[in-house]
This record gives sequence, structure tokens and C-alpha cells, in this order.
Amino acid sequence: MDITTTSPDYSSYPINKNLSSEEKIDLYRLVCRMRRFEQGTQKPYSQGKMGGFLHLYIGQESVAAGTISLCGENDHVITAYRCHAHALACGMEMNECMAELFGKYSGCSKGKGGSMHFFAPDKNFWGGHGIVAGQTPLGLGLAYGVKYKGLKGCCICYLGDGAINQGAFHESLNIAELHNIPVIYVIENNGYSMGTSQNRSSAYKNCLAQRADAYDMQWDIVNGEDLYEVRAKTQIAIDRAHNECKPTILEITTYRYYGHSVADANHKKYRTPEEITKYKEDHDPVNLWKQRLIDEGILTEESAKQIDTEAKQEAAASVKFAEEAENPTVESIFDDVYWEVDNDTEAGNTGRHFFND
Amino acid sequence: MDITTTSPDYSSYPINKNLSSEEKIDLYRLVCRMRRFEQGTQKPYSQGKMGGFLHLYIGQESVAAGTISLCGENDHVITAYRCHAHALACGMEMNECMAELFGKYSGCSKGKGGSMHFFAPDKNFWGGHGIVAGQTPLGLGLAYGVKYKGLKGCCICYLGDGAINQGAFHESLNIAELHNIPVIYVIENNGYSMGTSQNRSSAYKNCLAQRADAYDMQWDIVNGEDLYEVRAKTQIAIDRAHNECKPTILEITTYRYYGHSVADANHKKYRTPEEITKYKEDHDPVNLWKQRLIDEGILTEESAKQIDTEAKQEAAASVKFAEEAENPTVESIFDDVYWEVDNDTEAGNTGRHFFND
Amino acid sequence: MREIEYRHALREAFDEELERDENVVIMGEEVAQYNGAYKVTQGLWEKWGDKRIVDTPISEAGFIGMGIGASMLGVRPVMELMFWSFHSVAFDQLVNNAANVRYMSGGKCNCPIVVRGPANGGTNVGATHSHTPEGLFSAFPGLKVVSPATPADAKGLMKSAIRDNDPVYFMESTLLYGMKGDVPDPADGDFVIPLGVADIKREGTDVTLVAHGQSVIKTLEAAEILQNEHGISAEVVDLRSIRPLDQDAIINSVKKTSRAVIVDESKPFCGVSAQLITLIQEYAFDYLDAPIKRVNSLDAPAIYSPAIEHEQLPSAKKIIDKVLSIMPAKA
Amino acid sequence: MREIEYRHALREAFDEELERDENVVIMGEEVAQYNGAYKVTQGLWEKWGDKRIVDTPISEAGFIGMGIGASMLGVRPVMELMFWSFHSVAFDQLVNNAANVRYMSGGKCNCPIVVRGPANGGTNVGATHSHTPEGLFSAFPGLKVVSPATPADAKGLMKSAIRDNDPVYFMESTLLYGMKGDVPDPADGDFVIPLGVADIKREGTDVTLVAHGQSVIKTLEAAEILQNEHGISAEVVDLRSIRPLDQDAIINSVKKTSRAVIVDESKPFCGVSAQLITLIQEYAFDYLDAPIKRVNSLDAPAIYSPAIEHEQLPSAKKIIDKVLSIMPAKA
Ligand SMILES: Cc1ncc(C[n+]2csc(CCOP(=O)(O)OP(=O)(O)O)c2C)c(N)n1
Ligand SMILES: Cc1ncc(C[n+]2csc(CCOP(=O)(O)OP(=O)(O)O)c2C)c(N)n1
Ligand SMILES: [Mg+2]
Ligand SMILES: [Mg+2]
Repeated sequence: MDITTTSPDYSSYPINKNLSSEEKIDLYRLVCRMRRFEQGTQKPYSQGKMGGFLHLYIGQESVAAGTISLCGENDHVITAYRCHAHALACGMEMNECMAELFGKYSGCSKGKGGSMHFFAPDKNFWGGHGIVAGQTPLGLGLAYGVKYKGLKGCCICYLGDGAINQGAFHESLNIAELHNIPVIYVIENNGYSMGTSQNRSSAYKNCLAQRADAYDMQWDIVNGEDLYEVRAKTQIAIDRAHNECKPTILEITTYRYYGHSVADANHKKYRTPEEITKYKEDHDPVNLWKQRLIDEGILTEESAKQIDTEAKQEAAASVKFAEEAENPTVESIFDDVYWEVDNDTEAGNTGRHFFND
Repeated sequence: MDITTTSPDYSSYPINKNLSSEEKIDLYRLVCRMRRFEQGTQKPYSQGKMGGFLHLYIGQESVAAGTISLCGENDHVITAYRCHAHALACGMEMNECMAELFGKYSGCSKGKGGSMHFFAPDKNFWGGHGIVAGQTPLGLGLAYGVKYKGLKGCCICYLGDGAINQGAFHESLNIAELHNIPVIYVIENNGYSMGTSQNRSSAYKNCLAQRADAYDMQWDIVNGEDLYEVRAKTQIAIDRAHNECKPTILEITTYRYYGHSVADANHKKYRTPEEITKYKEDHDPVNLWKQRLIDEGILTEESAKQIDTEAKQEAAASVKFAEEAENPTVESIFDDVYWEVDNDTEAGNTGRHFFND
Repeated sequence: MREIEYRHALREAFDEELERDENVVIMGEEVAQYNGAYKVTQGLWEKWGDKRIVDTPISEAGFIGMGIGASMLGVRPVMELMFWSFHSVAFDQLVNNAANVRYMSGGKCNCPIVVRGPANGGTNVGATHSHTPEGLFSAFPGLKVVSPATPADAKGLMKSAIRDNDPVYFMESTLLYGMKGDVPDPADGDFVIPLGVADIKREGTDVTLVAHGQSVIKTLEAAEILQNEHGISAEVVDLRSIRPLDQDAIINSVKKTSRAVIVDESKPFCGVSAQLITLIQEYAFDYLDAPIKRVNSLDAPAIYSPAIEHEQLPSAKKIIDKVLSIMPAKA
Repeated sequence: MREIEYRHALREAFDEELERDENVVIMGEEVAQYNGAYKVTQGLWEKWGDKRIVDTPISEAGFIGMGIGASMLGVRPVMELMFWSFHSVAFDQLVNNAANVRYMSGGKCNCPIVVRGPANGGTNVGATHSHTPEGLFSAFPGLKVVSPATPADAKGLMKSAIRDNDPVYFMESTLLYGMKGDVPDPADGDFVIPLGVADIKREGTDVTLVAHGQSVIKTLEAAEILQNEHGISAEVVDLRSIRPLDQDAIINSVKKTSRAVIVDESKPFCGVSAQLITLIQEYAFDYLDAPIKRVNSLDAPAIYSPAIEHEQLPSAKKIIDKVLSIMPAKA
């Protein structure tokens, strides 16, 4: 976070240079919506209108926004439980997401998944997964599927700095490099896995992404606070995937402002308040992007404020939508277990599938 | 296997220089016994006197012999299913081992384990494990236990070149380096995992041991045909474990002459007969060691032959022992499931433990 | 009809489905160039090439998870576990991702995979290689579990499994691979057996024997002896698929015979046999003339000893003894 | 007697055993510096330090396997799975290495470990975090499985589990952690409850209700209502330990009442409930006046929706309905 070496001017990379003002403003709108959406969950969560976990992404917005802004028709996205921002970046609506948090039937997963399990396969978003690193072989598989079908595409699969120590991730890396699978693993390094700092969870040389060397895989490390840098370096990985069917690990440094989940009462114990404040003040990705666009003459304080206010209103409206939405029925518990049953096929009607008396 | 760069004279390393002639001859006796033991299994196996798998170590003897010859009182050994040689190196008797292959009650595991599961905890030998890489966290734990108890020791944990792609191994490496655990992982690289050559199973940079860099762990690559080199480089790892409580990965290149198991009828298809012949002729570790000791004037052709003949006789005697030994009883199936039941404790006698009608 | 081996019947199913649907892909350790550890996939790589028949590293969590991910995009992977026993290193992918992804996405994702391989004892390969996890996986709603006893069932059920749009865990037996049996000629049309339909492998009136997989063979043997030596007419219900389950076939048979013995190679605690007994006592309570009994493996890890292992497993003799123990005293 | 929380009772057990035996070591994710995700290990790291209370990376297969290996050398690790649901990524270590190493070594190795953590539904954490694997693990001979319902049982059983020389899988509940109950004062002596002894949590004569873990609380609630509103006297048998199992306590109760309902939060297929029904129908067949019924979770992955999840789980109302369905019609 305190990288002071002068870095190249990522704004001049073609992928950024070619951005229209409108696209840049859209990115600003997106990070505002991410943040406002999550801020909007706080009150209803504390009122007990949501259950289970709520892992907030606030502070990390530039990562999902920057990487996913590069995705085309055949590029897919999958992530862990801290998935709200990725969902919005893929084009999901606040309403369906908020309703999911409320456990409502109009939620994106019909109230079955909750905070950790947003899904929109029609928008190439494959969740939202709760088992640490359990999504990493799935991401490999999505990329494999794209290649199998002869399409030029890839899968971006996100995981945390703590998640890299799960065996399934290691297995996936070896297969990815060995079979030339166009998957991009993005380690969203926010410095902590729950209350454990990076140094206490991982042994590594220099950085986490360098573990890719073990498989002779390409890797890079990215300063996540800068949307231009995120986009510039991710595009290199996407090109590698599209053109050479080769995988990449990107380690994107970032930070989360809140606790591991909303239930994490300890989060000011395992890191200092100063550390949190410093990041918020000097490295906040939403502010930095806003400032950048103001400097570029694309935004003004007022237009920025306007965008942010709209995002806030959209979030508030989604809370209202979610509050008024219907709960799933008890009968719906048995839907979505078997495709064949749901689709009332012959297979779905042959033999007993469910076993309550 | 065709390393032609001139390597240092490992025989002059202190750990080798200090070897008495007798110790060198003992090492020769050991590799002969390993080979003759396994050759002795061939006939009874083909006669159906053994069941299941039989994974032969023939060709790799110098690895187990060299590494385990360095082990002291607090050094422990654990390996995979190709475990016969390690068992002998740890001091197990041919009789108990052969009887185990025959499934007899006087086998080292009472006929319960078979070829893949030799055990002698009293000799610091902890098996013999059938699930690929499943032993790697156990090896970590043995080393952890040694350290926990405040002893200066280590655990040498063996695995194959194919096994390195299991997640549990990766998890173990990270923990080993992070928690300073004196474990030495020896990759016995015989070039194949069943019918899959190293290149088709692993993505890597230069060599497999280099994966250790991912965890900032020490590693080395060892020419396994040379007992002096095996001992010299292993001693460095043992010193590191003993003195710094630090782990190491050693990749020891070697070769197996037979199929993956005796049931592998394909093994001349996935590798050329020339490859096998070449190794046998130019790299056989038993021959090379014999020649070395003859060159050093410690052995003669005749004394070597004598040692080998004794080994062969010992193996033949163990076959006879095993043939005549008793089978386990059907009742003994229920022994060795629960310690408390076996030891007839109050806990072992409270509640139902077994559930056949 | 032709007589072919069980492994050959499976191979024929793969071959036909590879032909029918270009999304079908076979993956696993040694399935391609080596032709499969048990030669089930013999010749397929040569015929179908690298794209359709894929060798993987020894990374079960990795490649099974990969197959699940690919299936969500419409690929239809048929993945071999060299032994079903190796499920233990891929368990999370098998029971969380495959079983739950449809549910947790509110039906938006779909997981049309087959995971297959042998799941049996009796070959002296010890405790870690002799697991019979039919009950283990059937316990997870979202999964389907199949275990055929004959070459024809193997082929017909495999073709259904591959076409099924849910995850199907297909449990074979190394002891059955070499068994021969009648299988319809492919020239006579597509041969498919639906999941969820039991097969009455032998009709009878005095006692119902329920089994699946390789236990069916032993059960039929026992039934023959029961008839010849004891004059007892046993009906043998072969489940074929454990989930979905053909409950009616079982209950109807027990209603007819009033007595039942379940033969299930898995361990007794919470095994398939326990589930079947629970159903029978619930749905045929008033018809039962005796407690339902079961023949399982002896309740310890699998012993290696070739002289002894078969004693740990169900056998015709044990089945007969169990039947005799619940038959009415002779008049 | 003192009233303390379930989590506090567990912590007291750890503290006393850490004191008693220097080989006891607590390991897991966030158990030390963070005090445990559910604060079960609060204060222990501060008191016992780095050697005895060990934080691990998110590598369940790695650290549980490490604990197993260390236990073979005489260390006595008590390992926390933050949720028992995460067993899926450590399954091989849990069911092959821990359960089989004694067997495969002919009794030469020994695995005195405890693996513990919460295993329950009801907190809206979805399908992957709500597994209840009591039956799953009880199915493996070599393992022991415990599931206490009260603070006193939690403490007494945990102390036995730590002293036991076999692997004990200890299943707690996030919903019980905050529950208070009487627990004997440590000053009054060592408080230990043996594994394998059920506890009759309520005596009764008309029907036997069998439960374990958090279902016991709901069952007691149901029993109270059955008495007050229906005049039905229900006996509540709390298993406490699933394996070893106090079969006599169950059978004796059913012989007295002639009717039984099993309450088991796990899914019905091959669950603990199926095993219990199998035993009851076998050992109390002639005493039964009605089929044995069970109340399980609805047979689908755990739904998230806070408004609905409780409907998927056993409840006092469902237990009552099930009991009423098997009681004789009122005269
Ligand atoms: C297999 C598994 N183990 C443990 C957990 C509990 N858990 C959930 S998130 C988490 C920390 C992950 O940290 P990191 O990977 O850095 O991601 P971040 O939360 O920082 O985004 C843990 C331990 C889990 N969900 N799955
Ligand atoms: C988890 C698991 N997957 C697959 C197997 C089957 N299997 C046994 S040995 C082996 C090859 C291992 O090769 P390698 O690690 O190189 O060791 P080597 O046999 O050469 O000594 C395979 C695939 C297994 N036992 N366990
Ligand atoms: Mg993190
Ligand atoms: Mg090898």
C-alpha cells in the first residue's frame, strides 16, 4: 500500500486511453453504486432483516470494477463470498441483489443463496461461493468450457489472500498451466484473512502472486487503488488468455474498511485504527478515481456528487423493493434441487427423489 | 538422468568421509536386501499368494537407503504405498514384511495393511500410505510432534513426482515454512506417475523441487543413483531441520524398473524398452554402489556376491516364513479399530461400538 | 443377444454418447493414453483424440471441480475416479459444488456431470481403497447415485446418467468389470435404462432380498440355494439406482412376502441398508411378520488379508443364514 | 450450581485439560489471537501462549493431517473446524488417516485427537455452511462422534473426548453457544461424562423421543407441550454420543413406550435417524405398536432465507404432529 516507486503512467495504456469520458464516468458510477449498495445493507442488517453473514467489499471497489470492465461476451466471472461488487459489475440489478440479502423470492437466487451466493449466469456471473477457494476449480472449469467450445474468452476467478493456502487452488494452478486453460486468478489481497494478517497465514517470497512461478505461470502484482493500473495489467492477462490460452495470477493489493463480516467485532484489534484511517484517507479507490476524473476535467465535484446521490437513492429504493418483496414459500424449498424434477421430465418423475416421511 | 556436468565429489563430504568401511558395506547389504526382498515377492505374487497391489521399488534403492541411513533417534520416516525399501532401511525384518504381503497375522500390520501399509513406529517408521500425498500432512505432524516435545529431530516424508499435484501437499508446505516445522519432503522423482510422464502431470520451472520457492522454502535436486550424493545433500536438509527447525524439499531423481505395480501391463508402452535398459545398465544404484566400493577397495566381486547371496537367501527364508505363518482370524477383524476397545478400558466397554446385527 | 463384459458395456455407452453429443468429454487419471487403470476406456483416446478423452494429473479436487465448472457452461464431463475411494480428496467439490450449485443459485446453474469409477471391496486393497460410498452421497439432496450389477444395466444406466441434467455418481465394481452378460446390440436401437427403476432380478414369494451393485450377484446365488436346499422362494430386488429410489418396487415386494433382508456391502451404521429398513418399516409396517434384517460388511475398516477379506463381506452363506433366521419355524 | 454458557463450559474443559496434560494443544483458524470465530477459545491464547494455542492458515487438510500425525507421537491436538461444514476439504484426513491408521498398522499407531466445531443449521448461512455430518462420520468404524445439548454435557463430554485415545469428532452448535445451564463447579472435582451413555432428559411412558445436539432442546419443548396440551407423556432420550451409542437406553425406553419418534436435524437419507430406526425395529420389533417415525430437516440443501429456514428444520410443532400421528385414537 505504500509503494512509492514511480510507476508507469497506466492511463496512457491503450486500454485506458481508448476509454471515452462516458465510460470513465460509468466506472465512477459503478464504484459509487457498489459502495452505496453495501452501505445500504447496514441498517436492515442491524435490524435483523437479513440473516447469516454479510461480507462487505467496501474499500476494494476498484478491483472488481476495473477487472470486470474489460470483460466481453465470452469472458466469465466467479468469486468467493465477498461477491456483491462483482455482481453489480457484471450488470446485476440492485433490486435482485438486495432482495436476495433479505431472503426474498425475487432475490437473484430466490432467497436460497443469501449474501455469499449471488448468481447471474446470463451475465456471465457464476457466483458467489462460501467455501474458501472452493470456487477456484470451478473457475478453471468455466475457462475450460469456453476453450472447449472454441470461443475466444476467459474466466476471471477471484480469491482472497488467505484462500491461496487451500489445496484446491494449488491443484487448479497446475492443471491450468499444464492444459493451457484461459483462467485468470485474481488474488484480492486485502492483507487479512479474517483476523490473520498475510504474514501469519502465508509463507511466500516477495509476494503471493509469485507462487505462480512454481508452475511456470505468468503473474503480476497490481496496485489496486488505481483503476487505470488494474485495467492495464488485467488486459495483459486477458490478452494472454484470449490469444495464447494461457493462465495468469494477478495479485491486486487492496483493503477492506469493515470487519471480515459484519459480525466481526474484532476488526479494530487485529489492525490499528491508524492503518484503517490511512487507507481511507489516502488510498480510497472511489475518491481517487473521482479525483482523477476531476483532474482530467471529466467530472466536477457537483456531477460526482450527483452520481453518488443517485447511487444512494438506487440503494435505498432497492431496500424498499426488498422489504416489500415476497418470501419464498415453504414448498419452494424443494425446487432447484434437481433439474429433472424442476423441469417435470420423465427422469424427474421416475423414482423417489426426496425422502421426508 | 543424463546430467553430465561435473558434480562435486560427494564422497569427500564429512558425512560420507566419516563412514567406516563396515558402514559402507552395510549400505551395500541394505540395497541388496531391498532388491532381493522385492524380487522374492514375484513368484508368490504370481501364484496368487498375495492379494491387491504390489508396487516395487526396484531401481530406486539408493534413495531410501541413503536418506534413512542418516536418521537418528528422533528422526522419523513416512512414505507412500511404495514402502518396502523404507521399511527395511528403518530396520524392519524381512519376515514381518513378507508375512504382511501374504496377509498373515505375524505380518507387521497383522495382515491388515498389506503391501501399501507397512508400519514400525518403534523404529520411527510410520507407514506405508495408499492415498496419493495423504501422508504429507502426517509427515508434517510427525515433525511438529518432535518439535513440540522439544527434541532435536525431523521427519523425512517421501512422495512421488505425481503426488506433488495433490492439494494436501501444498497446504503442508505452507504450514511447514510458516510454522518452522522440521520436515523434509523427498520427491522421489522416477519420471512417471503410473503411465504419465513428469511433463504430462506437472507444470514446473526447471524442476519439481523448485516449487518450494513459492513458500520461500529451501530445496535441492539430487542425483539419486549416487548414494554419496544422496547422503551429502540429505544431511544438509537434516542439519537445517535439526538446527533451524526449517523444512526442505529434496527432489531425488531415480527410476523404477518394473511397472507402476505388478498389475501394470502397460509399462513398456509409455516408456521405451531402451529407456529402461539404459537405466539398468548405466545407472543402477546397486551396481554403482558395488562398483564404487570395489574401486575403493572395500569390496571384491566375491564378497559382494556373498552379500547378495545372503540377501537372496534371507528373502527366500522370509517367503517360507510367510507361507507357513497363520492367517488372521475372522474375529481379529474387530481388533485395532478402537484403542479403548482393544485395551478393554471402561471407555471401550461403554456404549455400542460395532453395528452388525 | 450378444454377451459382452461389463467394462465393454460401459465403453460402448461412452462411445455412443461421445458420438451423439459433442459436449460429452471423458476425463480422469490415465483414462486416455493408458486406456484406463481398469481398461474401461480402452481405445477411446485413439478414436476420439485429445479433446474428448483427457488425462489429468492426480488432482481429484482440481479436475472434478473443473468438470463441474465446465458443466455449468454446457460441457458434459464424464469423470473417472480411478477408485471411488478417492472421493475423499475431492469431497468438497462433490458434495458442495456439484450438489448445491443449482440450489444456491435458485436454479440458475446446472450441473450435468457424471462421476464414475469402481466402489467395492473384495480385492485386498485395504481400508483406504475399499470404500463403498453409495449411502454417503445419496444423503446429499441434489445428487443421484447409481450402482449397476450387470453389463446391460451398466450400459443402459450409463447412457441415462450421461443424458441426465443432474450430477450422477455412478458406482461400478472392479470385480464386475470382467463379468459377461447379455447386452442388446447397438444395431437394434438406443438402449437406455432410466434411473429410479429397480429390477426384479428374480421373482419370489417368501422373502424379499434387496441389493445393489456386486451384492446382487451374491444375493442371486443365495436365492438359488434357498430355493433348492430350503424350499424358500426369495424375490431379489436390484435397486440399480439408490437415488432416485424405486421405493414402490421394494414396498410392493415386501407387502407380498412380509419379510425382508437387505444385502448391502457398505458398513451398517447409516448405510443404504438403514435407509431401506426405515422406509420398509414405515410403508409396510402392518405387513411385516419379522424384523427386517441386513447383511453388511463387518463393521471395521476393510482388512487386507486375502485369506480373510471375503469373510468381512456379504456372502451367499451369510445371506442364507440371515433369511433362515427370520423364516417361520417349519411345520 | 453455577449457570454458565455452553461456550464457557467448553472453554473450561479446554483450560482444565491444558492444565492436566502438557500434550494437549488447541489448533485451528483464528483460535488463538482472535479468540475463536465464536469465542469458544476466548482468553486461552493469552493464558497458554503460542505453543499450546495455535493459529493455522485456512488449510484444513493440512492442519488436521498435521494434528493426526502429531497425535501418533503422543501429542493430543484438539482441532477446531470453524464450521464442521468445512470437513469437506479435509475429508481424506478425517476418514482415511484418522479412522484407519490404527487399523492398517495392526494397532501400532494411535490417533488421540479431537476435532470440534459447530455443526448445525438455523443460522441462515446457506447450504455449504449448514451441514450436520454426525451420521456421515459415525459410518466410519474407528471414529467416535459426540454431540452435546447442554453446557454440562458439553464440558463433561469434551473432557472425556480429550482423554479418549481414539479420534473423537465433537459436534457443537452455534445456536447453543450462548445457552446457559448448570455446570458443576470445578472446585467440586473433576467433572467428566463418559462417551456412550445417553441421558434421559425427561421421563415418560407413552412415547419415546430420541434426539441429540440442538434437537434435544426442541424435543424437550415438544414433550412439555405434549404433556400439557395432549396429556401425552413423552420420554426424551438424549443420545449425547452417536458412536459409541447407548443402544440399551433407546431400546429400553421403546420397550416401555412401544412408540418412537426420532428427531434428527440431518437429512433423512441414511441419517442417524435411519440407523436408530433400524436398531429399534430389530431389537424391539415385538414391542412396537406403530411404525417409528422421524422428524428431519426437509430433504433439500439448506435454504438461506431467514423467513423460511426454520421451516426446513425440526420444530416442536413438527415433533408434536409426528407424535400425534402415531398415538392410538383417543377412546
Ligand atoms: C474451507 C473454509 N475454511 C474456512 C472458512 C471460513 N472463512 C470464511 S472467509 C475466511 C477468511 C478468508 O480470507 P481471504 O481469503 O483473505 O478473503 P477475504 O475475506 O479477505 O476477502 C475464512 C477463514 C470457509 N468459509 N471455508
Ligand atoms: C488420491 C489418489 N488418487 C489416485 C490414486 C491412484 N494412484 C496410486 S499411485 C498413483 C501414481 C503416483 O505416482 P507418483 O506420485 O509419481 O509415485 P510413484 O508411483 O512413481 O512412486 C496413482 C495415480 C491414489 N492412490 N490416490
Ligand atoms: Mg483477505
Ligand atoms: Mg513417480
